[in-house]
Order: sequence, then C-alpha cells, then structure tokens
Amino acid sequence: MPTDPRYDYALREPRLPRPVNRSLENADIDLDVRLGMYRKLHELRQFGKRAHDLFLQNLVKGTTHLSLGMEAIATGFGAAMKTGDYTFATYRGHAHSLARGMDLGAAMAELLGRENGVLGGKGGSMHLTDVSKGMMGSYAIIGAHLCVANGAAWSAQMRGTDQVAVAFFGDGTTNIGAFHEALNLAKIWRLPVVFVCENNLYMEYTPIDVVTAVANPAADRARAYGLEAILIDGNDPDDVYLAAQKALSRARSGGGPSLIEALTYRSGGHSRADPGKYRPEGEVQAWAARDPIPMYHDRLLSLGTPEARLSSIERQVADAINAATEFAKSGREPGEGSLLTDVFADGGSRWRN
Amino acid sequence: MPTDPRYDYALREPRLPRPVNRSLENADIDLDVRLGMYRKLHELRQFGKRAHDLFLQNLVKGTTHLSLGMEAIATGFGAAMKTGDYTFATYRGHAHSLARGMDLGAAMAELLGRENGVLGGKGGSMHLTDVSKGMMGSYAIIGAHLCVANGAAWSAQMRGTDQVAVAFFGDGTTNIGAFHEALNLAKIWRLPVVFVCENNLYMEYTPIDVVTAVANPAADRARAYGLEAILIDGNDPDDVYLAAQKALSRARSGGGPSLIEALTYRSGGHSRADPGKYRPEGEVQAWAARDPIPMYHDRLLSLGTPEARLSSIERQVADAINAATEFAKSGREPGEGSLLTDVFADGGSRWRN
Amino acid sequence: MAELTYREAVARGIAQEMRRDPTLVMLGEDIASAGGVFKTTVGLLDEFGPERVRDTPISEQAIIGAAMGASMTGIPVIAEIMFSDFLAVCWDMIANEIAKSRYMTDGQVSFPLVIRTANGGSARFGAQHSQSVENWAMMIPGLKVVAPSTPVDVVGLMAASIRDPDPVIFFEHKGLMATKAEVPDGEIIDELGKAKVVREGSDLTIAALALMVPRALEAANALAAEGISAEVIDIRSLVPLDTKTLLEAIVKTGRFFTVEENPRLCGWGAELVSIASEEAFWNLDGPSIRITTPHIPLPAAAALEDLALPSADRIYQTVSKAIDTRSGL
Amino acid sequence: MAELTYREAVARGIAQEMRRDPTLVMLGEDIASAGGVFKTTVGLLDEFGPERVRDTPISEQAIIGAAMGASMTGIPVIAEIMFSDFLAVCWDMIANEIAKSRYMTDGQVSFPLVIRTANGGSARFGAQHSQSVENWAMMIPGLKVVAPSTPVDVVGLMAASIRDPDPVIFFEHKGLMATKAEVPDGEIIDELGKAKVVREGSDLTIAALALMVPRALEAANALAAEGISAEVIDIRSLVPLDTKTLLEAIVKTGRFFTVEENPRLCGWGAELVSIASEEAFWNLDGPSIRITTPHIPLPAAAALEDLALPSADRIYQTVSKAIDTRSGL
Ligand SMILES: Cc1ncc(C[n+]2csc(CCOP(=O)(O)OP(=O)(O)O)c2C)c(N)n1
Ligand SMILES: Cc1ncc(C[n+]2csc(CCOP(=O)(O)OP(=O)(O)O)c2C)c(N)n1
Ligand SMILES: [Mg+2]
Ligand SMILES: [Mg+2]
Repeated sequence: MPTDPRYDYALREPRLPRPVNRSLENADIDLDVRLGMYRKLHELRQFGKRAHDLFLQNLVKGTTHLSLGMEAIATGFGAAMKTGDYTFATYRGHAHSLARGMDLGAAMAELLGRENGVLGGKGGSMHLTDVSKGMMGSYAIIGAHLCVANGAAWSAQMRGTDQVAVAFFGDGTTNIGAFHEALNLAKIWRLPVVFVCENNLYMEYTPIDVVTAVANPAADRARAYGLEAILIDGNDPDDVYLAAQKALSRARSGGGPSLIEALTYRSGGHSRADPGKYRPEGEVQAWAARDPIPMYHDRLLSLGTPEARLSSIERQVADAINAATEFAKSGREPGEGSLLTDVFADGGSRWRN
Repeated sequence: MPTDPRYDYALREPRLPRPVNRSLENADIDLDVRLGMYRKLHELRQFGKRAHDLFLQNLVKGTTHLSLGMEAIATGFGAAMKTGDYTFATYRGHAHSLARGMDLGAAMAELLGRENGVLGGKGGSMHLTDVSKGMMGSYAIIGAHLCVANGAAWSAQMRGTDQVAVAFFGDGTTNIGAFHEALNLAKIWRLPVVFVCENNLYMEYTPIDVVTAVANPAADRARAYGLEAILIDGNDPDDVYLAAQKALSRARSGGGPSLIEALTYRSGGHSRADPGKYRPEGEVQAWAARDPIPMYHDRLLSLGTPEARLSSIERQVADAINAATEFAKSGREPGEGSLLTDVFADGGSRWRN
Repeated sequence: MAELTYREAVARGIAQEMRRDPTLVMLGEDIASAGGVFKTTVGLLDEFGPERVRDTPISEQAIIGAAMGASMTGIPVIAEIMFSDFLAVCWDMIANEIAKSRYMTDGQVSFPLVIRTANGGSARFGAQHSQSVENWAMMIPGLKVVAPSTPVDVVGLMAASIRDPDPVIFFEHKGLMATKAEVPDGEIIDELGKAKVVREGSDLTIAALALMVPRALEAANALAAEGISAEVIDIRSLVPLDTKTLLEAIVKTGRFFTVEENPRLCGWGAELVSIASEEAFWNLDGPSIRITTPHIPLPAAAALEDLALPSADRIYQTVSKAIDTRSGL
Repeated sequence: MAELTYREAVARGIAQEMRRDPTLVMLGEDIASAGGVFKTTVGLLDEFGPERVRDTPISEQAIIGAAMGASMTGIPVIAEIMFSDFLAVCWDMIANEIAKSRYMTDGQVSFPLVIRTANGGSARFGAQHSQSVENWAMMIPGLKVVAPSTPVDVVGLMAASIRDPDPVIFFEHKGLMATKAEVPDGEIIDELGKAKVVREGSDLTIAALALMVPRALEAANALAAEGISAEVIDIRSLVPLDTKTLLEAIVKTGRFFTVEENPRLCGWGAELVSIASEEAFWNLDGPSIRITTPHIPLPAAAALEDLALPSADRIYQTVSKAIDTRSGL
C-alpha cells in the first residue's frame, strides 16, 4: 500500500472552505429573492436526497450525479437569470434544471425512466432538458457544452435579444480542450455567455490540484482569454447571486463573456454509490459545517425572518418532493411506441426509403 | 466590396517587426556555432526556394508549406539541441527537418514523391520524418503533435535519459484544444519538453489577432499553465539560440516545460501558390528588411568574419542544394511494391487471415 | 444556363439559400475574406457581410459547438470544416452531441445545420488530408449524409441540405472542384434521399459516390465496348439512402458492384452489399463485389495514390473478370 | 484455477504483463488510487507504483498523445479512455495520428500501445455512455481491434494486445464486467486474429461479439430445442479478422447471421456479410441477415434500452423466421 499523499489522496491535507463572509448579510438583495433562494436550496437538496434514496431502492437505474452541498450555485444563478436565458449544464444537472423551473415530477420521473419523464425516459439522469424553461440540456461528455453555450449566445446576439447563455461545469472540465476553444471564441466574438466553474475540488475521484497546472483552475486562466479573474464563495447563495447579476448584466449590455469560479464541495460521492473514500479525514466534516442551507437559514433569521416562515417553506418543499415522487412512480415504462421516434425532425428514425 | 479593415484584412495597419537587438552581438555564442547557424540559414532558405521552384515546375505535387523568412527559429533550436533530442514539427516542417540533419536529397526526393524520398514517397511534403536524426515527424493536423511531444518527453523521463522533446507550431495552433491539454499535462508531470510557438502573425489567410483573445497568443497564456511568459525575436538566430539553450537546460535538469513565443513572418504565402494578398501594404516589405539572413550576415561581418568565408559557405550550400535536386529528380516513382507495406509492424497491411 | 465549376456551384448554392433566408449564417476557417482554401465561398462575404460570413480561429470544436447552439436556438448555420479528415478533432461534437441530442431530449431540440467539408483523395495531399470519411458519418444515427458528384447536384443538394431541419454532413470532393458543367439559371432545389441512375444498363449494377461516379461511368463505357451493359447509380445521399432505386437496379440486373473511395473495412459499400444480400438474395446471379481503396492510409506520391484509389481501369477489370468467371451472364 | 470476474480479469491481464515488462506503463483518469471507475485496475497502483500507473486530468487528447509519443520512443503504454464514447474527443489522435504514422513514415515508427475502453450498453447510462463503437475503430486502417467476451479471453487477449507491436483498441464490455468464470493459474497468452467457435452447429452460423456472444448462445439453445442447429462464433478480434474460421462455418452451414450491438449502418456485420456475399456466394442457401441495434442513439430507460439492443429472444425469432421462410433447410 502506498502511503504517499501524492498518490493516496485520502492522506492529503484537507482543503478547507472559506469562512462565511458576514458582510454579505448587508448586500442589496430583496428579501423576496432571498426567500425564493431559500426555498430553492431546499428543493434542490430534497430532490437530490430523494433521488439518492430511489437509487438505493433500485428505482433509479444506471447512474445519477447529485449536487448535494453545491446547491447554492444553481440557486444563486437561477434567481439572477431571466426568462429566456439559456442554461447549459453537465450530467450533474438536476439542480440547474430545477433552478430554471423544471417540473419536479417530470424530472423525477425521468430519473426513474418513465414515460411521464421530462424526456420520456429517453435521456435519463444525465440529460435533463426543458427547452420551454430555457434549460437547454445536460451534457454528459466533458467540455462540449461550453462550445454549445457559445452558439446559443451567438444566436441571441444575431437575433438582437438580450438573452444570455450560462454554462455550468466542474473544475475537472477546465483541463479539456473544448474549454480553451470555447473561452477564446466567446471573447473574440464578445458573446453574451457566462461560464461558471463549480470547483468542488475533485474530478471524480482525483483531487483537482493533482492534475492542474494552476491553483484555481478557472480563475487563474481567465487572463489567457482576456477576462477578469473572478473567484466566489460557491456555498453562499448571496455571493453567487451578486456575481451572477454582474456577469449577466455585463453580457446583456454587450460587454461579452465572463468566467466565474465558484468554490464549493459535494457532500456525497461523485455518482451512484461512490463512498468518496479518496477524501482526507476532516474535509467532508469541515465543508458540512459550511453547508449552504443552515448558513442561509441563519442569515435569514439574523435578517429578521421568523423561523416559522422558514419552516413553512421547508414543509411546502417536502410536500412537493413527495408529490413528485408519487407522480414519478405512477408513470408507465416507455415502450415500442417511442423507441424509434425523434431521431429526425420528421419525428421518426427512417434512414432509407 | 467591404472596405472595413476588420474583415478585409489587407486594409489593416501592418504589424511591424522589432528592431534588431544590437546587444546580442555580444552574446556568449561561439563563432563556430554562429557560422554553423549561418550555413543552416542558407541551407533552409535555398531548400525552400528550390522546393518552390519545383512546385511551380509541377514536380512537387499536392502542396508544400515553406518557412521562407522564418528560418532563424529552426536554425537557433537546431544549433542548441543535442543528438537524441526529439523534434516534432508541423506540415511546415522542412526547416526543422533539415535543422536536425535530415539529408537534403532524401528530403527533396520526398517532396517529389520519389522512391528515394525519406519516406519513400508515402508521406510527402507535410510529413517529413527522420527518426535516426531525432526528427520524430511532421504533423499536418493542427494541435496533435504537442500532445505527442509530451509523450516522447515522458518516455525520456521514464528512461532516465536527458533527452528533451521540442514541439514547433504556429500562432494559429494556440487556439485549438490540444494546445491547452498538452501544456497542462506537461506542467503537472514536469516533462522535459519545450513548446515553441512560431508566431508569424497569420493562421493561413487570417491575421492571428482577429481570432485570438490575447495579443501574444502563446506568451500571454503561459501563466495559465504555471509557466513563465517568454517572447523572443524569432528572426534573430542568436536570440533563438539563447532562449533554446535556457529552455533545454531547464528541461534536462528536471525543471519541466517551457513555452516560448518567437515573433517572425513568412515572406511567402501560406502554401503552394498563395500570393498572400490578405497582407497589408508595407508589411511584407517591413519584414523583408528584417530578414534573418542579411541581418546575420551583417552581424558576422561586424564580429570580424571575413566576407569571403561567408560567401564560401553560401556557395557550398548552393552546390549541396543542386546536388540534392539532382538526387531527387533521379529517383523512381514508387510502385505496387510499397503500396501495401508498413501499415503494421510486420511490414504489411493484412487485416485478415 | 451558365457553365459552373463544382467549387463555384458550392458558393452558388449557399448564396441562393442565404438570399432566401436572412437568418442563415456561415462560419469556418478562412471562409470570409479569403473565400475558403478551396475557393468554395468566394463572394459570400461581399454579398452577405461579416455578420453572416465569419472567420473563426482554428477551433473546430468551438466551430461545431457554435453551429449546434445557434441552430438549436433558431439560427440555421452552415459550418465549414476545411478538410474532412479534421472532423476527427470535433467528432465528439458531431457524433455524440449533435447527432444524439434530438433523440435524448425526446424531440425538444432540432439542429438545422449543415457541416460542409472537403472530402477525398486524388490531390496528393497525403494521409491526413485525403481521406474519404463519408462512412464515419453514415455510421452515426441522427446524421444525414450527402456527397454530390456534379455542379448541378452541388447546388440542388446544398439547398436541400440547408432546408432540411436535421444536421447534414455535406461532403464536397476535392478531386471534383475544378470540373465544370452547365447549370440552369434560377433556383435549384433537389431532394435528399434520391439516388440517380446516371447510366441505364441491364447486365449489372454499379453504385458509386462523388469522384467514383465519373470513374464508374468511364468503366461502364469500356464494358459497353465489350457488350456488357452496366447500370451506374450515383448514390448522392447515404442517409437517407435510396434503397428503392438501388434494389430495383439490382433485381433488374442480377449483379451488384460498389465503388468506394473509403478504405475497405466498414465502408458504405458493405452496408449496400449487406442490404442486397438480405433483400435481393434470390435475385442475385453472382457474388456482390466491392471495389475499394485498400485498407491502408492514403500515400502522398502521385504514383502511389493512383494505385490506391479505385480507377476506371480497376473498376473495368474487376467487373469484367467477375462477369466472366461464373455469373452465367 | 480461480474464479474471476471479467473486471478482475482486466487487472490480472495487465498485471501479468507489467510484471513481465518493467517498462510497460499505464495512464488514464482515476485509474490509480481509485482503481478505475469500473474497478478494472484495482491493485495495480499498489503493485507497480505511481510512476507506472498514472492518474491524468480530463484531457483525452493529452492522454492518447502521451501514449503515442511514449510508445514511439521505446516505452509501451496502456491508455485508458473511460467510456468508449469518449474516443470521439481524441479521435484525431487515434484515427489520424496513431493509425497512420507508421505508414506515412515508411515504417520508421511503431506504436506498441493498447487503448482500453469500456464499451457497450445494458447499463442504462443513456446515449453518451453506452455506445458500441468497435466499428469506428475497425474502419480505420492501421488499428487492431479486440473485444473479448469472457474472463479468460480478457486475460489472454490483453496479453496478446500488449505484446503486439501495433496499436490495439481493446474494448471491455460494461455489461460483462460482473460475469464470472474459472481462469487457469499462471501466464495466459492468447492470439489476435483468432475467432472461437463457441458452439458447433450445422444449419446456420451466427457471428457475435462481446455481450452479444452469450445472447447468441442462449438463442442457439432455444433453436436447438426446435431442432435447429446453430454454430456460434465469437469473433473476438475484428482486426485482424479470422475470415478463415468464419468462411468455413458459413460454407459448412449455408446460412449466415450476425449479431451486432452497434447501430445498424456500416457496422462490422455489414463487413462480414459482404465478405460472405463475395467469397461464399455459391455456398449460401439463403439471405444473410444482420441483427443489430436499430439505427438510433441508445435510450436510457431500462425498458427502452432492452428493446433497442439485440436480445436472445430477438436473435431466436429472427433466425427461426428466416430459416422457416425460404431457405429450404
Ligand atoms: C470527455 C470525458 N472524459 C471523461 C468523462 C468521465 N467523467 C465524468 S464526470 C468526470 C469528472 C468531472 O469533474 P468536474 O469537471 O470537476 O465535475 P464534477 O463531477 O466535479 O461536478 C469525469 C472524468 C466524461 N464524462 N467525459
Ligand atoms: C485541426 C486543423 N484545422 C485546420 C487545419 C488547416 N490549416 C492548416 S495550416 C493552418 C494555419 C495554421 O496556422 P499557424 O498555426 O499559425 O501555423 P503557420 O501555418 O502560420 O505556420 C490551418 C488552419 C489543420 N491542418 N488542422
Ligand atoms: Mg469537480
Ligand atoms: Mg501562423
């Protein structure tokens, strides 16, 4: 057994979260927005937990990648984005889908592979998409969707709308070629696109710093694309919201792209039943203590929101998650009827006459 | 007709060369090395001109990419590299091949598609390779060979030799994904590799700054890989030689990779009969005035070398080029005998029994 | 009626459609000011301006990603990948993203886009700039695949590809760029999925594509001189595939030959032969034979490249030998 | 003799060769400390150390490029691409560089490397993590292509692939990872280019690969119950291809079926059928039939994926219907 922390990652020094930035309490954010974010945090958390339970019950097959612990990023952006804006996410896209308003039941049913899923069961957990909500897809091969987000932003630019495309991706994604190509093109064409790196410190089971030439995989590379280095607290919905607002309005006003690195942590494993054993002692715990939900709960209390109001939100969310679960379970398994549909725009898959 | 310099590139302001750095005259470089570089400059220049002539005579088919005007880079590196070091070049690889000692006749015969070519006519102008000289290939699809150079460097590292791999590529290549992946891996594995960007201001017919987010496409990105930004005069063999020495010895001593951007200009078109009409008035002329050959000729004179010595070198090179041309023309066209050989290591191409 | 080269026909087809649809845009390397390295986009920047005809960096993934993202949000796109060999650098974008996303999203997105690319050999460019890779595209469910052989077909199939709501990979053959033909004036719109019988015949059928079509025709003429009547079919569109025209010819003639420029294994010829073998077995009078480039990378030297690619003579020899031996013709 | 899973057999085969050849190295994402996402490299870091078993960034082009550069300079390499779908992100490195460079350089370089990758469906991973892409590799001249179906074959073919001086794309099937079998102790070395007759039969031949082999066998058993005797061939190696074993079986049985997991167009089944059609035409008693995944991206839902992939039942139904109708069996 190697006992060298360079290779046995569990033996490394833990990487600790930033302390809460108390000054954000005074940030200029409406209470309504904040309560909305509080609700969304809960929704994403409860949805993720339920998906995990259903996976363990073997109702979700295949795989599933949760954002437990990372919900503040989707939440903050979801609150700042406008109807018509475009979201492009990864396989870890549940939170981003819900943050844009995807129906909870249709999302859950998709994880279960049911006919009433948002993709009729064809896409599955890694591909949640709801174009009617601006959720333009979850992409399961690293890198591509940054380039696709550029295209949507280019389209908005050509159509003269003020839509912005936002691409979310992980720290590990900063090392693939498509990242580089996307950032360069976005800048030279001044595209209304925001690139959001969710730095949760790991690419699957490998610590990001082991495989990356710079300490902050996105922020330390911003200047290579003529962009400003932006590093934010990805566990603080307010910090995310403010950064999102700024980047979105820069994009809307013709100021071009932004690259934001949001520091965060996933409290669970990478996917499925990954126990996350590669993480050093104390790290999970330290980040759990910086979990966005209790932190934001405290912030709202200290801003004068009554506890009862918060717990009523929590109860409403719990009910909604239960209802979504029932809806999903009630769906039928898809069958022959949809197997061969929608490869092509005529609705079918015929490749011959 | 658009008359906007943003799109009609010939209407742009010309980009001018740096003035000669006179202090390099006093650089600590042996006269023998300098005379060797002078000879090499001429060899590369005369070879390129002859290849062009033969192309116009329709003896070189297909295509050919010359380095006319850019010879100082291959020359400086060729002089600094040691036997055993690895060169990886692009389709514009004639100069780099000859700089490592590829036989002039075998190189010329390859351009003519003859059996006595260095690749038996199978590879052609864009793929010159001579493994016996450390010339590990010319790669015609942008980006890949930076990753391959890493592999050769990794191999040297594992075998415990002091070999260094050097990859030469253009400014346009800095915008492709493989560039990014190669640089990151080289740094994290501390590979003995030197990346040399020959910035000749154009990717084919498009000025590099039109399509690049930063002013210096390589140097301004070095820090994104934890590397030092190095910008040199690619028209000055001495400047190149010194930078090469430094980077090579850093690599040999375990210091890891370097990224060097060498500013230069190709005096001819991108390939074949490209007249280079996209270049603004005055630009070609300004760079012609900074042509490495007369400049280096002057430097050697001012360092006390007699004119006769230089002109004797020039005559020797001219004779060698003529001999190489005769050798090439004397070669037979390859035939059935080699068509199906050397797909696989058993010497054949059988895919079935 | 005007005489046009194949390369001019490309620009003509694009211009026709850009005039019709003001939202249609193009992007690619050196396509704007320079008019493309094969001069297939000459004049488009001048007519349609720099917002609609855009030069890009050497970033094929970014090019195809931009085409994908724009087309799925309401802007139809023509993307150029300079040489078809370079499809490999953006293959994930094409094969995994564009081709699959409509199906994966249960029909939520469409991709009205055309990826144009210079395909094929005969230009002595060597192994990395000469491949025929139409079978790469045919393999991937969700893509349509077109490869015209004449200037008229270039215009009409370009229009059909652009108007098609699905992603089309459009292969322009380098070896045909300089060929010329009369092209009617006015709008030309062809149809995807229609093969063309370019020569009627009764003894055997030869299916060919792009540069192989004129070679197959030349071989058919030589066969005719010996009293062998070959029907020649220009496939034109691999997906959708006109199996009807093919099977009719095979049934009628009883013998089937394919002429492929791609290297042998898993070429489209194998697909066609397997269709014949399953669906016209009882009508076949002898073995179906594929004439292909050998399964090797393409050599650069003219002498070698000419040996590698199927020539009219090789087609003629192969067919006449096969017909001779056993078919009972 | 020990019972091994298919996934354990991967590590066993690699370990056998890493012990033999101290210069052999491995690289890939999450292969070292984590033992691979499919747990196929468990224990290798411990035994061979971090210099020989290396974790990489998500940089598939850099991974394959490193493998190429190292192998051409004296260090044999095993590179893992986590899912075979991701071959698309480094396809240029594989199809244009590694496959062609030996030929282009007139034999100056060799690439003793193996690219291992998890291939195929049945795991409900959806369209971007379930493809069978062995035909992508088979199409490219210069690559060898291997896809074992049992733990013993995994060990032996892994050894053969590593010892082979040419680049081998080694497909490990996700749907077989958990299957178990007795594997003999000691060194096991198999041979590339040898198909295996896994069931003898006299009425017809079924050729299958990887996950389709057990399904073809199951179908053959069902056919046997009806008095139909099917010979089943595990192809194992697509390049080199054991046409001898295949043609012998086809000639003997007179009918030919292929079972492919890849989508229909230009699959290896088409290649095999076209070989049969050209070289065994006079021995065929009826149409050759390809049983394939339809030409669609793979759906994620279990119910849909099961409909898409060829099942034992579909194989059985297709064969028995075909035999019934017209073959005159
Ligand atoms: C091109 C490609 N390579 C590898 C993978 C396998 N893979 C899936 S997720 C993942 C890690 C991604 O890490 P990161 O970008 O940090 O995102 P996170 O999962 O942490 O959100 C990897 C390697 C993939 N999907 N695509
Ligand atoms: C992936 C890829 N895309 C496009 C090309 C076509 N192409 C060949 S050379 C070239 C320009 C390269 O410019 P640069 O890197 O500056 O090198 P230079 O030719 O100036 O030396 C292009 C676009 C290619 N060979 N490979
Ligand atoms: Mg991560
Ligand atoms: Mg350049």
